[in-house]
Order: sequence, then structure tokens, then C-alpha cells
Amino acid sequence: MNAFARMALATLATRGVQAIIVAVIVGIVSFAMMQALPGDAAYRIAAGRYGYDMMDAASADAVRAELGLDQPTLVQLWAWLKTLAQFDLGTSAVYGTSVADEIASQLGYSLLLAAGAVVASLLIALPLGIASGLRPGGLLDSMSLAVSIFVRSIPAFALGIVLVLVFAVQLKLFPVAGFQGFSNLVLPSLTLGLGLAAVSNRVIRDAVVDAMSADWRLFARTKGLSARLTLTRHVLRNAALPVVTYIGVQLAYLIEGVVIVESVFAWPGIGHALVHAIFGRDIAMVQGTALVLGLTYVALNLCVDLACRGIDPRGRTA
Amino acid sequence: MTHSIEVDMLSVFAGPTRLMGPVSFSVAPGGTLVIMGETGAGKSLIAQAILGTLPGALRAEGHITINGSRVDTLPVAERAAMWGHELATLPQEPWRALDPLMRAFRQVTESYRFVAGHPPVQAREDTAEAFQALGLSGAEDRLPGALSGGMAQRVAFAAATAGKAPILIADEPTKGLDAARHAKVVDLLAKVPATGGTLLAITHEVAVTRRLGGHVVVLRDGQLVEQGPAKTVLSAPADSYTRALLDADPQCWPHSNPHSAGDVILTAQDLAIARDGKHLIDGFNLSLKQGERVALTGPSGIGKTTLLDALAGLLPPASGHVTRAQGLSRHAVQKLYQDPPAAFPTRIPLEKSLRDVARLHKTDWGFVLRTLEHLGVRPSLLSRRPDEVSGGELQRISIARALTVRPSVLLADEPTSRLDPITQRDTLRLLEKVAAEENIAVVLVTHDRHIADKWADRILKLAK
Amino acid sequence: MSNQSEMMIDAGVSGAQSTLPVSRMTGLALLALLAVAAIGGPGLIGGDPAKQSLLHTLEGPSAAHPLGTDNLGRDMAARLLSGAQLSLSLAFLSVITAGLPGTLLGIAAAWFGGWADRLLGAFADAVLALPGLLLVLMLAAISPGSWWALYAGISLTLWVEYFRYTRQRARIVLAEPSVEASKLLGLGPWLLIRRHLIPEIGPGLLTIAAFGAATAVTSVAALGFVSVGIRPPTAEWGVMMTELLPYWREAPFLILQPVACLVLTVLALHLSVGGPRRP
Amino acid sequence: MLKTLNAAICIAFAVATNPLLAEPKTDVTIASPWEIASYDPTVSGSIVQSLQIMETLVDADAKGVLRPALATDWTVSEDGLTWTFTLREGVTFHDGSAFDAVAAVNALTRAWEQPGILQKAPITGISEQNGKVVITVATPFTALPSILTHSTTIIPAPAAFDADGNPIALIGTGPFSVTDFTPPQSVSMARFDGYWGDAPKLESATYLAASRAETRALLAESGDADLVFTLDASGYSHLQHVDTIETQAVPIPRAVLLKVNSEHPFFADARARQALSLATPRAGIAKAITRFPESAAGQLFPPALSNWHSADLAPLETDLDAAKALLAELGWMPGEDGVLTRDGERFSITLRTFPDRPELPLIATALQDTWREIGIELEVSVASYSEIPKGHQDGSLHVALFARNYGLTPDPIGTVMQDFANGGGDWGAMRWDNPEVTGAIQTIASTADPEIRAESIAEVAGILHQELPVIPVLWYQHTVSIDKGLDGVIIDPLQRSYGLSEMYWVE
Repeated sequence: MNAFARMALATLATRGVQAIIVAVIVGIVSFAMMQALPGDAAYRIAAGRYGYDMMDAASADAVRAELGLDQPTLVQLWAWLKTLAQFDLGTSAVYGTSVADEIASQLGYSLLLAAGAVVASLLIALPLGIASGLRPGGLLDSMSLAVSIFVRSIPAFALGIVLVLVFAVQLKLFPVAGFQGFSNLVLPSLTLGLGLAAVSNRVIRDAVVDAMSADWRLFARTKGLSARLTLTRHVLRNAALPVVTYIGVQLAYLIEGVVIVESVFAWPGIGHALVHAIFGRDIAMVQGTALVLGLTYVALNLCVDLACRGIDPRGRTA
Repeated sequence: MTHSIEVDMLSVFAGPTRLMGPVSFSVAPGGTLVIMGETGAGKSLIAQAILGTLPGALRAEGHITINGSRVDTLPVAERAAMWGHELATLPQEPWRALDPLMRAFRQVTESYRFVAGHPPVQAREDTAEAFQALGLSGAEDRLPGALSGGMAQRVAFAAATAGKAPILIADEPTKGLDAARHAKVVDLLAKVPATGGTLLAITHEVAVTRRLGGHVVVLRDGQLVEQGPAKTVLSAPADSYTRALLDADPQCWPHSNPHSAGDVILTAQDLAIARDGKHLIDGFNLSLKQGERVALTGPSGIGKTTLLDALAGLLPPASGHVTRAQGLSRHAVQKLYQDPPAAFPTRIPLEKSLRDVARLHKTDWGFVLRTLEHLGVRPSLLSRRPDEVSGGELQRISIARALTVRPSVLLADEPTSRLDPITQRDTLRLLEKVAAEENIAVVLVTHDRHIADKWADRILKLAK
Repeated sequence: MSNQSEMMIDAGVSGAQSTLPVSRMTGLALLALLAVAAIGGPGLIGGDPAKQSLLHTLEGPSAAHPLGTDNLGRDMAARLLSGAQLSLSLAFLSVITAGLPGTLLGIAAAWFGGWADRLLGAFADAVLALPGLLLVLMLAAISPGSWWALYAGISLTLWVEYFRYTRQRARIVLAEPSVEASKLLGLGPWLLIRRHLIPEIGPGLLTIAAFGAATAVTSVAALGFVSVGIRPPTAEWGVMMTELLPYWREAPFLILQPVACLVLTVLALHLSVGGPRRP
Repeated sequence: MLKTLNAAICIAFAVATNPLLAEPKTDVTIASPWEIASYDPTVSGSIVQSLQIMETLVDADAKGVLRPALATDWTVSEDGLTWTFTLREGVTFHDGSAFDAVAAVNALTRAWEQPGILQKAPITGISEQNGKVVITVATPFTALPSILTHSTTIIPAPAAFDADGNPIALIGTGPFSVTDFTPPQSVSMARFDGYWGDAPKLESATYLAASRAETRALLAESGDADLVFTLDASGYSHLQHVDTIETQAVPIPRAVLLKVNSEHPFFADARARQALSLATPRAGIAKAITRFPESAAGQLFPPALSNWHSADLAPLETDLDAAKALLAELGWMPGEDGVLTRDGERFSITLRTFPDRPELPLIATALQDTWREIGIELEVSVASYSEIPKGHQDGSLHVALFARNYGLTPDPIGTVMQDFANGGGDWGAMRWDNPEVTGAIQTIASTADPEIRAESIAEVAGILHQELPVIPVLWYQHTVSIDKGLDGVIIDPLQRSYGLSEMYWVE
């Protein structure tokens, strides 16, 4: 396992460098884009704060004065980078709370949701993908393709609402929305998970088909291993490789889906917050959120890398 | 008397067309059956039919009896139950037959564990012994990718025979092995009948047949041409094709007439080469003259292929240099590959590939067609894709493709090691012929010293 | 296995790939149909996609309105048709703008390897790490109501998938001896790509594209959901999904219509590619 | 799909913990669209107030009649420039600390420094004088007590602020104290036993912000939420047929308005604005979009605003031909593409609105189509509502569609003054200076005499009805769904309170 440890460290290092790059890029890009947005930031922030009943020009001017929005942009960027260097994400322009605290609470919820989604997608996609991979072109295979296409063509919110109707309103199995208990996690996870599974079950299926048609698989059989043993000891492991890598790509898609699902299920997550922050021109919040999301993505990708190395010993034995 | 394998009027069909057969033969315990014939004569189909691993599109007819019980009527599941316990198989391509992600040791252990049904600890001990016995010590923790062909073949052997199946079916077990390893594997097979087992070997190498002995079946175009005890078949073949097959054995080739060499066109001065940081060859010198035929031999893994790449300018030498004669075009050095299908774009009809080259080098298409005709390739084949023509034909087409460039040097990397003796001989003869006509220098990498002796003007032996 | 394939050929039994299967025919037919719908637009049935009748909303199919009317009493058929124009061109354009650079960069990465590869790889990861949503929302916000910005943003987030796939597959293909041979024979990059890469990775790419088209439209829906996107009264399938969501209980058949259209499109693409990938 | 459904159901049974069973009926769950993300009264005061966590000095009943809250009574000096509020004795904050004038003055001063309602009043000073709160104003301002009912003037405990005076907690004097706060989605509360008033019957309550109307409707239907506010039209009509809940629609003093730039050459003439009004399909919108026929706005001030709504104003009508005629009078002639033109200028304008209230973009789309018929080309821009005040300030605005709440304070005069006095305001008339109206409004603001007030109000309402600096479109209904088991629910038209302290469960 020593070789594995070395490999792991190497990966860790490269990912670490990447993390720094990401941090800088994300920070600057998001800042630049926020600056590029049309409309008067002071007005947007005031709107975000006071709501349409209380927001007016006066409040906007007050905000402008309070936040020093009339400073040159570079000064503002520099200020942000300075605070960041002290591991401080600044305070939310809209809510006046510490961005770090906001994210701390919301990120947890979002990660929980994302994890739930991945689990749900695997619970659905693995059996489906493997089964259709074992009989390519079979009934199950073509059906799962059709269903996948269908699910992928339904927007997440519609899917979510249908699930709520079936499982919460009709079957009364789970709560509709909120986040009191674990049961609250099920439907949102399922909504996202179905979206993911729609694609990943095809990826799994293809991987299994590849593995099943490989020479080594036939040899494993002819040397006397039962079909089941061949599947569990050889096919699945080989098929797992592309699948795990694909999860890496999905992570990005997750962050998209999270936004929708969070607002459908009133889930206090980070995606929801990001949207509000963008509309409210809450620059510190946007940068902070984008930064954290970026780093989270890098971290999760690291796990994916390590998982791949774990599965695939090639290149380890040097 | 009981036969461990008894085949009666076996034929294999693809739809309505008969691909192979009918053949009938039988082997008794302690006996050996060798199936000979040209590549693509359907030898493998027999093995697959006996095993029950024929691809879905194919269908077998006739009786197959194994250890007294008829199997061809059994459902797949029950036939699969015999694998490893009554029938063991040696794969054609040991590399591709081993799980790329599992270390050699475990791939054997799992046979002892799950096929022989030994408890884990004992399974590991047995594996260790097997590795000892097969001289695989040190390879335990290697992945198939890191095994040499011979090692992979022996690992596969260990994995296949762990179940102590009395019958071993070996399909082209010596494909692409160098002389030394070649012998090792054949010895391994020879042991099987010696220990009371039954061996069914498929090969196109006369040498292998000679060494294994036993009962010989000769196939051609799926037809049984002759069978009998090895001694009689090999010494006094009744059928002309068998004779041709025996004559085609490099041992029996006449010495090809030496060619008057012209001026030097390619020189290598104390060349040192390395691949992936691994140091392979150094102090290699060569001055190649127009039209001469050089054979390059040496144990596998020493870096013959890498050396060719260096000569072809595909790989920068670690030190020393390769210099081409003045006025030699950039594409004057061409390569022929060991595995012809791998040398062509997979999904493109052959004609397209050839026309591309012809167009690029402003070669008249007529010339290409003439060359093909010259090499005895039916033009109709050109409409097919590489995987749709036989290895012999494809190798000839790849020669034609190389000639389209009007090269001065051909670097041939075991171009015939996967072909049966007749095709091999014909292909090399053609190569010799065109080389002479076009005054092309050929460097032939081979591990068959007879070929080297008989075919080349001079031999370069690479040694550690 | 190669042996018996040779045998089959020699025996004159051709491989399965020569004939065009029924599924592909249907796929192409469907595509043609959609193309006609998109080009003809609402003109085909002579309806005005923007004409409202507030007194006849959420009505079921009738002679006047074959597919019923939406929440403002507009003719669904007309809206779906004019939506086809926007949605299909959006899907198409975003697939192109994402697929082309993604594929080319992927090939470049595999081709040059080493630093170029690592650089591009890191870049792709960085883009993925930058919440795609952020990009899209920003671009949408920078020029509100313009769907050019929308699809630009969407394809910005989609190209990475093509990149990753191409890079990984191209690496394998380019390492094959056949490529080395072709290089020796003097084939230039363009020919190498056309003869070696495209045939190998084409089908896979098209499958991604088929799903990508769906993603493009559903992303528009998602953006509409956070009330960013195309201005009224523009009809676009994704936008319609969002607009009709509130009435999912009263008139589920309405929101199902744009979804069905999208399903049809993706299905068509899939079938015409040849269904599930792999030769 | 079946396969996946099965899979889902398997997961379901694996983890299902059904919250509907074994629910002690002393708890209420409220769902509403408004998220609560800040501790700052100026940002999230209205929810904090509605949930009865914090209280104001002055309170108002459902009819808008003022009543004592943290202040027991208030007096104004002869000159009307000094207000004195006597505070309630023995009130404690949730943290046990005592409520006193200092806490009140600090809270009010902070609110006054922030942009908000207090800055709209002519306040000159807020101070503590022997246990009382004293507020001085520059000019007589009778609506001051009314303003002190506003949610941004709630009184948090001193402990709710950190050293620099930033709000860091939700601690008040209300009947419910916060037990758990998960911004922006939910607040959990427990009955505060030290409350000065009658103890609530409920032991605990949970507030859940569900931004999507669809989600809220499902929450109501499933029974996850006992009380759901602000339902969309479709959800509302569906819930009317669900037998576990009853639905209510209460008219509130909120109106959907069209703000018109009266300085713009197209709209400078009142007849142009009247034309737009005539081309506004109020009935159709009321039927198709809000689905309350009675919500078509016949005049600016909604009936809920009893003092300001006047029965003798002829309701505004919809008449496209009349509209066309008026525009023709103004020299607008249809061009070849049907769009009106006047000396080479096309009648092409942009309407600004925002999506935060889902009905607004729909209404805008409806206007777009109707106005197309009379030859007005309307571009609808759905963006942040801040674009409206912005456009008001820089004059770039043509027309804006928004919802205006005249019930921020029981006495809307403050709002009316901002909107229509001195040339109008961000959410009112634009570049429309009308001395009579300004005068009348000042009178209303400064006098307590009901007679004079009524007169001036009538005058203001009348002129606005004629001149239409803003064009009324709809009046709002406050839609609520209530669990049938829940009793004592009072829906406050001023939306000052969810009425938690009164409601209780009947078994």
C-alpha cells in the first residue's frame, strides 16, 4: 500500500495547487462579473435588504454611503483579497451577517443534499445500469434508455413536485418540505438523484458492456469461476473505473440542480443563497459562496481521484 | 476404451454457411491431439465448439463427448460447470486474457480458492508453489500489463489448471513468443499427457507439433485434409497441403539468393535507446545499404521494437544518432507491424486508407492496384474494413501501402509471427521480391532463427 | 475472437453494421419532422402565439385550439411551434458551441500531452469548479432578455463534458500503432483526426450531444425558474415549462406538452445516432 | 419509471418516519413566502413582528385602530411638535432583562438612522425622559403613533446587539421566544411564559419560508403546514376543494399599479394616461390571473383602506375604442404595422416590472397583448424592482408595474405623502407636480380633525382618479389556507401579525 500512499500524496499535492488556482480564478472572475452586471449595485443591495415595500432611492443612497460602493473597483477587489488573505470572507452586504457563518450553515445542508443525491442516484443507476449492461439491446436496456431520456427532459422542479405529490401528499411517506429530520432529505435527494441516474445508468451500462465483452472476462469464466464470481470479482471492478470518473463530472451538474431543488423543497442550502446573492449584488456573499463551492468541488474531485487510484493499481507498481 | 474427448462429424455454421467441418477425432486420457492448419482455417472454432463458447452467431452440429458424457446437447450452464474442473483452456492472447486490474498472484489464487475449492490459506500456498514450479517467482505482485508474454502465458496456465482439469485445450499457446519462452511453454504442455492428462493443442507451427507428438489433425479452409499419428503425418504426409505446410516450416526453406547491396542509405552510430526511462540498448551500430536484407534477432523484451522506432525516427535516441543518406525523403523509411489489423484505421474501408496515402504521395492509383495484384491481393478486398480480411491478406496490403510511398527502407517488426507457415513463407518471399525490384533495404525483426538464417543477407544479434 | 470473424467474412457473411437499422430511420424521420416544425413555425397552423384571450384560459383541446390554451388563453399549438424555433436553435447552437471547442481542446490535450494536457485539464477543472450557474446567471444578467447570452452561458458550462470524453478516448486511440503507421506514411493531423479519431469517438460524442441538447433546454427552464431568461411573450419550451408549472394541478396536460416535445427531440437525436453507443 | 419508483419506495420504507403521526396539537406550523435571513429589524422586522417575537410601542387592530402595546399611552404637545410615550411597566425581554425607555430609545434611534419609515417622518430627535420616550418633530405630524406601529420600529432587547450595535440575535418582548433559527428558511418558537399580555394557547410554533407557491400549496394539502399564507391563484382554487383545510381571502390595502412617467412626451397629457387606463383589461386580469373578480381596481385606494376608499368615485372602466379615440385626439395615427405613430415617432415603450410577485409578469404580458390592439408596442422588462426607483430618479422610466402597500402603517398618509406630494416619489407619481394634492396631503398629515381630513382625502383621491399619475390595476386579496382543526385564526388585513397568540387547536 506504500505505493498507494505515495500516489495519494502526489494527487494531494496537484489538487492542492489546483485549489489555489481555482480560488484565485473564482475570486477574480466572480468579482469581475459582478462589476460587469448592469444596474446600480447600491439599488440592488438596498432592494435585497429592505424588500419592495421599503426600498427606495433614499435607502439606496444610504447603502452606497455605508458600503463605499463609489470607491474604484480595483480598490474594492484589493480590499476583498486582503480580507481573504486573513481567511475572512467579509460580511454580507444584504444581511450584514458574516459570510463565513452564512456559508458554514448553508454549505452543510447543501453537501448533505448532494450526498443524498449521489447515494440515491447510485441506488437507482447501479442495478439498472448493470442489469441492462448484462443484456445489451434487451427489453430492460431499451426501456431504461427511454426512461432516462424522459427524466432528463423534465426540468428538476417538475420532477420534484410530482415526487412530492406521490410520496408526500398521496402516500404520506415523507414531509413535503423543510429540514426537520432525515425524512426531509429523501425527496429532494431523490429528485436530484433521478436526474443524475438518468445519465449515469447509461454510463454504467456502457462500462459493463465493455467489461463483459473483454477477453479476460471469458477466460475468468473458462478457468472455472462462476458467472456471479466473475461479475463481482472482475467485471464490476473494471466497470467501476469509468463510472467513478463520471461521478466527478456529475458533481458540477449537482451544484446546478441543487439551486432548483433547494427552492422547491425550502432547503436552506448554499445554491439558493448564491442566487439570492447574485440578484442582491451581495458581492462578498457571491465571491465567498463561489469560492467555497469551487474548493468543495476540488476536494470532492480529490476523493474521486483517490477512489480511482484505489480501484486501478496500474501505474502504482513502479 | 473411453476417450476423454470424442468428436463425431462436428461442423460449425454461420447461418446457412458451413464455416468448418465436418471433422471427427478422439483423444484418450494421456493422449495428445494437435490441430494444425493455416490461420483462419477454423481451428479455434473446434476448441470453442468443444468448450461451448461459440459466439451467438455461430452454431455447431455433430456429437461432442467428453469423458463419456455427451455435451453438445447440454444447456450452456451445465457445460460451463465443466470449465476448470474437467476442461481447462489456455487463451490465445495471455495478456488480454488476464484481468488488467488484478495482480498475477491473486488471479491464480482465486482459481485455487473458488475452482479447486481450497481454503484461503492453502490456496495461497498452492499458488506460491505453482509460481515456484513455473519459474514465476518475483512476478507475484505484478499486474498483467507488467508481465512478459511468456510470463503471462504461464500465469494463465497456472490459473487455468488450478482446478486440476484432466483435459487442457491450448489455442495457439506459442503465439508471438521468442524462441526461449516458446520452448518453456511447449515443455509445459508436453507435461500434461505425461501426467495422465489429455492435451488438445491448436497451432500452426510445425515445430510445436513435432515436439508434442500424439495425434495430428490438419485443417484447411475448415475442411479436414488429413489426420493420424504425428510421426506418420509429419514424416510421410499423405495430402499435398500437409506437405506444403511441412515444407513451409522455416527449417526447410532454401537459402534465398543474396542481393547485391548498393550504397549506404541509413546509418546508426553507437546508438543508445531507452523507453520510459528504462535503458534498453546501447552501442548499436548499423550501416544499411540499398536493397540489403538484415535480420534483427534477440530475446524479447530486449528492445527490438524500440530500436526500430529509433531507426524510423519515431523515437529520439538516448545518445548516438541515426543519419539518413542525402536526398532521402521524409517518408523513405516505412514500418511493417506484427499485428496487421492494428496497423490500419479500424473503421475505414481499406481502399480509403490506401487512396489517402496514394494521394499524399502523388502515386498513381494504377500503380497501387498493380502492386496489390503483384502481391496476390484480390482488389475486391479493398472495399472491406481491416477486421474483415485475414491476417495474411492484410499484411500483404500493408506492404502494398508501404510501397505506395516508394520507400528506401522497410522496417518489419515480426510481420509474420501471427501467420501460418505457408502464408508466412509466401509473405516473406513477396517481401523479398519487391525489395529486390524496388531496391529497398529491409530490416526484419524475428525471433525465429531459421527465418533469420534462410531469409536475410546478414543477421544482427542483440544480446544483453 | 478475430479468427472466426475472418471466417464469417470469408464465408461471405457480412458484419451487422452495413444495413441502416429501423430505429435510425425513425430517428432521422423524427428529426426531419422537428426541423419542418421549427422552420415552418406557427405559420404552419396560422395561429398567433402571442394572442391572448383572458376569458378562455387553461382550456382543453378543442377545434379552435387543438392543444388547448395556456394560462393567458394563448393557443398552445402555436406557442409550441414558435417555441420549437427558439428551443431547437438554442439546443443546436449550444451543442455546437460547446461541442466544437470541447472536442478540439480534448484532441489537442491528448495530442500534445505533457504540459499542454495538464494545463488544459487544470483549466477544465477550474471551469467546472467555477459554479456554472454563476456563469449562466451572470451572462443572462449582463444582457437581460437576450437568449444569445443564455446559450453562450449554457455552452460555457457544457463544453467540459466533451473535453473530458474526447481527451480520454483520444489518448487511447492516438497511442495505437495504426496512428504511428499513418504518421510514418505522411498523413497530416487533419487526416489523422478524420480517419482515426472521428470514427472512434464520433458516436460517443453524438450521444453526449443528444443529452446536451436536453440539458440546454432544461437549463433555460431552470433559469426561468429563478426568473432569469427570455422576455414575454416569447415562447420557448423551457420557459413554457416554467410558465405552466403553477397550473400543473389544474391542467397537467399543458406542462406535459413542452416536456413531450423535448423528449421527442432527444429521442430523435438518440435514435439517429444509433441508440446506445458502441459499434 | 416503474423500476425507479419501486427503488424509491424501497428507500422510502427503509427510512420513512412519518411526521404526521403523533403530532402534539399544541404546535403550529406556518408557511409563507418571505425568507428571514437577518437579525436586523430593518431587514426582517416584518416577519419578526408577524411572528410576535418582538413588539412595537404602538399596535393596531384588524381595522387599523391604534391600541397600546409596549407604550400604554401617548400624548402630543400643544404645538404638535413633541410626542411623549409612556411605557408599559413590568415587561421583560425573553432573556429576562427588563424592558425600559433606554432600550426603546436605542432601538428607535437605530431604526431612525437606517433608511426606513422613520426617516420619512419629520422627526428631529428621539430621547428618554424620566422613563418615557420623547420624540420631537419639525412640523406637526399626527401620524407619528401610527408610524410607530411599523415593523421596523420593533424593540429588540439590548442583548440582541453586539458591542458595535450590530444585531446578532432575535430577542424581544413578544409572546413567543425563538428556540431555533435557520436562516433563511425557518424559525422555531416557544411560548414565552414571562409575557406581559394574555398567554398564548399554543406551546410552540414553527415558521417555514417556502419561496415557491407550488410548494406552499402542497404543504397545505399534505397538512405539513397548518397555516399557509399567500397562495397562488391556481393553488388557491385547488385547495378550495381539499376538505381538511379551509381557505380564506381577505382584501388588503395593497394595490397593483401602473406608474407612468408624466414628463414623458407620450404621457404628459392626462388623456394619454386615461387612454392607458381604458386599455387596461382589469376584469380579464382579475378573472384569469388573480381569479377574484372583485379585485379589479375601480380606483386607487382599496376598500380595505376604509378612510381613503371612496364609494362615490365612478369605477375606472376598460374601453379600447375610447382609448383609441383619446390617442387619436392626441395625434396618434396607426402606422402600416398597426403601431401608432405621431410625427414619425412610434408609440413604442418599455414596461418595467419584477418577478418577486409572480402575478406581475403575467399582468404585464396581458397588458402587452391588449395594448398591442390599440397600437402601443410594449416591451416588457422583468428585472429587479430596484430598476423602478432607479428609473424614477434618472427619468429613464416609461411605465412600471408593481404592487404598493398602503397598509404599511394603519394610517397610510406617510406612504401617500411620499408617493404623491411634491412631484411624487419612487413608488408613486413620477414628475407629476400637483399643488392641490400636495397641499391637501400636508393638511391631512398635520391635522387630527376628522372632518378636514376626510375632505382633503376626498380631494386627493378625486384628483388622482382624474389625472391618473398612477393607473390602478388590481386590489389584492390576502389568501390563506387554514387547517380545519385550528380555531381562533384572525387574518390581519394589515399583515402585521399571523395571530399566533390567539389561535388554538380544537380536537
